[in-house]
Amino acid sequence: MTSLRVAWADTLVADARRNERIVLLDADLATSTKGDTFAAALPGQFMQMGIAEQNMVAAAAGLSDHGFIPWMSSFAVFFTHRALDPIRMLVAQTRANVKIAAGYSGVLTGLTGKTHQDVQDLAIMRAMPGMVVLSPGDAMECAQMVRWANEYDGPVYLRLARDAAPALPAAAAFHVGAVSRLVEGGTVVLVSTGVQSVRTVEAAALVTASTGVTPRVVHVPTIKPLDEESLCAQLAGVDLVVVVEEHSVIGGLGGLVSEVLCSRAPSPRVVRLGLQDHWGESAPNADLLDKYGLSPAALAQSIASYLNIDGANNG
Amino acid sequence: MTSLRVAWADTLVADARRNERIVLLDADLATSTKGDTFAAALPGQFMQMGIAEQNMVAAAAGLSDHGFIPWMSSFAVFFTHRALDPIRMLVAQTRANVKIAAGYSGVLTGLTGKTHQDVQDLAIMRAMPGMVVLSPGDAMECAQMVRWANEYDGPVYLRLARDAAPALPAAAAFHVGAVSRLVEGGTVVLVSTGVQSVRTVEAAALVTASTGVTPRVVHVPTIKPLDEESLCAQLAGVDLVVVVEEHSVIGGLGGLVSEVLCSRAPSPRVVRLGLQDHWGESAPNADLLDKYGLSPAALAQSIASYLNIDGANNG
Amino acid sequence: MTSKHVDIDTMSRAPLGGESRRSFAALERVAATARWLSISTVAASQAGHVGGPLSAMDLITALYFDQMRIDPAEPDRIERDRFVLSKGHSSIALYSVMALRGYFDVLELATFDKIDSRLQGHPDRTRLPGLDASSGSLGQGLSFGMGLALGARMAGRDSHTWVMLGDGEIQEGMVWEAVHVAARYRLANLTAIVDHNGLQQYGWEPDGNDRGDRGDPWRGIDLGAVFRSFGWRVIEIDGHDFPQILAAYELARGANQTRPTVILASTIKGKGISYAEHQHAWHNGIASQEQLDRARVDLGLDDIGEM
Amino acid sequence: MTSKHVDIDTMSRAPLGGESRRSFAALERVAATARWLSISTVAASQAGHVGGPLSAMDLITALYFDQMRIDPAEPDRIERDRFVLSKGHSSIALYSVMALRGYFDVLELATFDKIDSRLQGHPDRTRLPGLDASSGSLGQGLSFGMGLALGARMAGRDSHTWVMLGDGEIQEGMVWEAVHVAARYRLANLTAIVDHNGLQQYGWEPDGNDRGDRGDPWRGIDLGAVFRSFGWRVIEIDGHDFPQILAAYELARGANQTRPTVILASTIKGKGISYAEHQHAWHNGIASQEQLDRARVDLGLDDIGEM
Ligand SMILES: Cc1ncc(C[n+]2csc(CCOP(=O)(O)OP(=O)(O)O)c2C)c(N)n1
Ligand SMILES: Cc1ncc(C[n+]2csc(CCOP(=O)(O)OP(=O)(O)O)c2C)c(N)n1
Ligand SMILES: [Mg+2]
Ligand SMILES: [Mg+2]
Repeated sequence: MTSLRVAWADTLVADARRNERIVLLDADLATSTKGDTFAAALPGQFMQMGIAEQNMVAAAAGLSDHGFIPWMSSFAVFFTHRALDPIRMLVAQTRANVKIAAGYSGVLTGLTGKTHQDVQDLAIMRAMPGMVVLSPGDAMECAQMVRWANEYDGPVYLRLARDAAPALPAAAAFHVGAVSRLVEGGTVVLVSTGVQSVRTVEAAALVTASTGVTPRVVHVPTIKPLDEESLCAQLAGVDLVVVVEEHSVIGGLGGLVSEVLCSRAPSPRVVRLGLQDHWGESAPNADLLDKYGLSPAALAQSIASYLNIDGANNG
Repeated sequence: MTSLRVAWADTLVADARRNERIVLLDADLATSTKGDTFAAALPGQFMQMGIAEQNMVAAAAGLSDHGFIPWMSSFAVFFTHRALDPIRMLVAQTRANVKIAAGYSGVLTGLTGKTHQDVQDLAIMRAMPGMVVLSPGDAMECAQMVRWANEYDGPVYLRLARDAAPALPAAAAFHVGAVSRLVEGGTVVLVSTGVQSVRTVEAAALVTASTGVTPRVVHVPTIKPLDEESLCAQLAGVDLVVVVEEHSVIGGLGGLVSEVLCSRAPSPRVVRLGLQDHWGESAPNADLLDKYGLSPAALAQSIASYLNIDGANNG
Repeated sequence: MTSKHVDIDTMSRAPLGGESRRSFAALERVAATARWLSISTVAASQAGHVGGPLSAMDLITALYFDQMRIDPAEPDRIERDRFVLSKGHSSIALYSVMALRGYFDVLELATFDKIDSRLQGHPDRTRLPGLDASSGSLGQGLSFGMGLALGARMAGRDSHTWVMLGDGEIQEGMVWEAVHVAARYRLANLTAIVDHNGLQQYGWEPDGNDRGDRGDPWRGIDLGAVFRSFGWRVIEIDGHDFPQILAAYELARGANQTRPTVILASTIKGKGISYAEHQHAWHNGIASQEQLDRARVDLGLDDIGEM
Repeated sequence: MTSKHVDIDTMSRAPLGGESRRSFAALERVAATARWLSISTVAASQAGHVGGPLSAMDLITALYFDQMRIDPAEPDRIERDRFVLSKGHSSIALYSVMALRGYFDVLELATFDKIDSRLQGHPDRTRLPGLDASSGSLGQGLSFGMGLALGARMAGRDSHTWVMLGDGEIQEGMVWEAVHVAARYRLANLTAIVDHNGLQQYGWEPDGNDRGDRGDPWRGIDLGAVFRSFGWRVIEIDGHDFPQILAAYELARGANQTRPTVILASTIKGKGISYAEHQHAWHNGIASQEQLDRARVDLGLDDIGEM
């Protein structure tokens, strides 16, 4: 049950040992993001940039011009909100070879609250041309993504999470763009991303136990560039799609799935579960997941309710 | 053919003459945004904040705490990218009574290019809880929105455009949330927002002339909070929805319409026309509209092509 | 926390009323109590910051128990002074002082960081009356305070705005935008207080020269000169010495000023608790029972018993 | 533009080759020509900035025709010096100088701001070889340059990075983030050049006191002291005096430095064209034919005929 942040840091250290062009810039959060592992292992490739995220992003772009592969460590929200303008102009618009390790995404940010949670990042980053947006489901997938990003020449946004992340069941090896099926099932499909995918698998089991219906579960590790055919193939033949994300229901995975399905009519109904357009707060993980309907139990309950409605409509 | 920026400035001056709590903060762009009209008319209610957008946003939040109704003048992109973090924490999260006059949105920004254009703002701002996002189609609607925003107690993002804006035909009076039908028509509906709506109406006429099909045209002035029933009522009975926006096809109006339609299956096909996930450039308006397929002629051509495909499917 | 709190609670209801407004001993007692409330509350909720709250405590105590024109019974009065805790991660310091000052019951501190609490991990002004600013994303408070001060002046209100910043926090460029504009508008009713405790979260590696050691983000830089060059009045004090703090606050509010004031307060991160002082690792942390016991002794509060 | 350009063009192909590298007269001639190219190109494309390009022209000319280690024939050489035009709205100044220096044909200036042009309204490094930085959103260039300088040093390259900033632009907080970090990393291979022309776009109203007039965004503030306090070396020059400019550049590149250098260049917005000098309204503008004629005379270029 390695967390994504640990998987990120460990993989980055391993890659950077072999490739000294890989460097890490920190905006004074390395003790949280686990960037301090890197700093301890490879001090010559680590640079403190202070509490100044905009400057850090621009500096990373400059470093990439001299052939370095700069990663940056901070919290997701301080990238996507505080430093969005340099990410846009100096990284995305110039296609700089810069990697964003966006720690503490979602609402499970260790008792910090709405100012530190990021439930808009997928909406923001996927609207940005030229940005690769990755959202790993577990430590193993995260490690593959780090290695992939180090090979890929261009900007990458890697959505990380703070806490221990159970392994995805039966995840396919990571291929950028591709969607993977975690649970086989019938005419209802649950679509999720990031560490929420595992909670969604658990919810599916509860749904099966309580209703007898076995939902299919699909995991979307690449928010952008998404292989739309791969997604559609996984959604073929269903009549209800439930998107589940530790993110706002606006513009993120739910928006992406809606856009893709609508562009190929007729579309099955898409229900979007996640933060219903409100801010989060600071509280223990279990309380937050319950309150926002993202715990397996809460999810199972709302999914079951849609099954009934759907059954009524179709039956 | 008053531009939105002029309509904004003139209406604001008129309101501020009657209400001295209305003030305008400028990030050194008043000569472009037409904020200088306000500065000349009401110098005591105008405050220069210099080239420092983040500070301006936070200062506006502070001013609102003392009962002022601060508007801010800058370009859309410098709000949505440079100052997104204070907009989030100090305006949206606190529900401060602050109004964002987001000038020079879209791609028609007077020969400035990709660094000054904003074709992500709707995606970004509509993902933000508590933000009202308005996108006026012409000067008259813009004026109504300014007056509405001055009465409304809370944050408003007003999407303005630089150049002369022809009047919307037959627009309903502005009601926040409501969608208005500009052109009656059959089984195809064109949905647009902002000054692109008029270009879309012109495109519809060209489509009718060349194909005999009369598309319905619907204008969405309120991106958030959208009255979903109002939108669905306008889209009832169609089998093709073409969303047209001077914005990225990701996450903006196209995303919004897809989300709404998908949540009520079965959804008709939604085609999203706009910037196809690339950056803009600096060039005369006509060239940009043609290149990005947003001029009436270019639009008419692509809409007609979808009619054929759709005709083939349905016929 | 039990009824043993009553004595403190009572004091907070009639804050330093009969006594001289400037009983330094009383202020010290309040600050020590607030330190205890902070470290014990963080330990109980299993998360939160420690070092920054402790370094800022005397400065915040002096504001709420001496200098600021406020009324806990009517926390929204528009003429009140405003306090912006820009370094929002020190929220527990502010909550502890506010509780002692009578804004809410000390027992409510137990809800810190719990679901539906008014005491969020970072200050949320939409939840708790008396909280003048939301913060958490560093670097924004001086700009917000600048707007407050400008608004007060334009509205003709005699309200002073106090903004507390961290010394790591002022690496954020947004702070310098506010420094420039506040001086330009001659906001004499604005005071910035820099909690110069010499540490931030992870900090800068020593590099064998005169710059960039973890021990002080600004070593080698004359911060006073920087602020002065931008047009600010600068007051440098020991941020744990109440006579100096109170004098600086009086001076800062003083009339006939045409400049905003910055108080550069030299402080100790983790102040008052032996094992936390100067410890970069105690930026945040959960004290064990043993450490809590020790803290109570360090703070001279062993007389008030187990809380 | 016609073949009358040939002489200039030829010069740019073998820039100041045979002559002394420091023929001030030759530099002045280049700058005058570039000023003409700028104002006439902007007029032809019916949009663009004028005042800022003209104030920066001598400083940019001296970089490209004297100081910078560059090779227009191999614009991407990794050891080259870098130039970051952080005040990207002055792009036409840079394009004019680059054209004269041989990066591309002067005739290509006619495509400025046209569809599919390599000469974007604001510099786009993905389009034009030799353009080291994209800019347009103000305040980002010093941070990017800081990264370039750090990268050069880490890679062991003897490449100097030059960043030009506007005096309005440095109100952006991000600039001060870079000021802090560049000094901390002792980036002696980084030079900032502030085009201190005293005007920005709309600017600050005079307020009857020593601060905030439209005539100078920094009046009353000792910018040199600010930079010095942050740990920078400060050189103050007349930004239209080639001997001073060249000397400052030599000093800035100089060895044995442990600090980044800022050159505060006192300049005149609209410099060289009588009706534009010091005129806030000529931040941008389209010259009429009459004004163009006058500009040519003002620049002493009436001898080269109609272009
Ligand atoms: C914009 C932003 N970046 C990063 C952080 C994470 N962070 C919280 S506290 C802290 C260190 C602050 O140091 P300092 O300002 O010196 O505070 P103190 O020493 O008083 O705790 C950091 C980096 C944040 N909250 N906001
Ligand atoms: C982030 C950002 N805010 C605002 C602008 C709009 N803008 C372009 S030029 C300018 C004035 C710049 O003044 P200064 O830096 O003094 O440049 P100069 O006088 O050399 O033209 C402004 C506000 C911008 N390009 N970027
Ligand atoms: Mg500190
Ligand atoms: Mg200037």
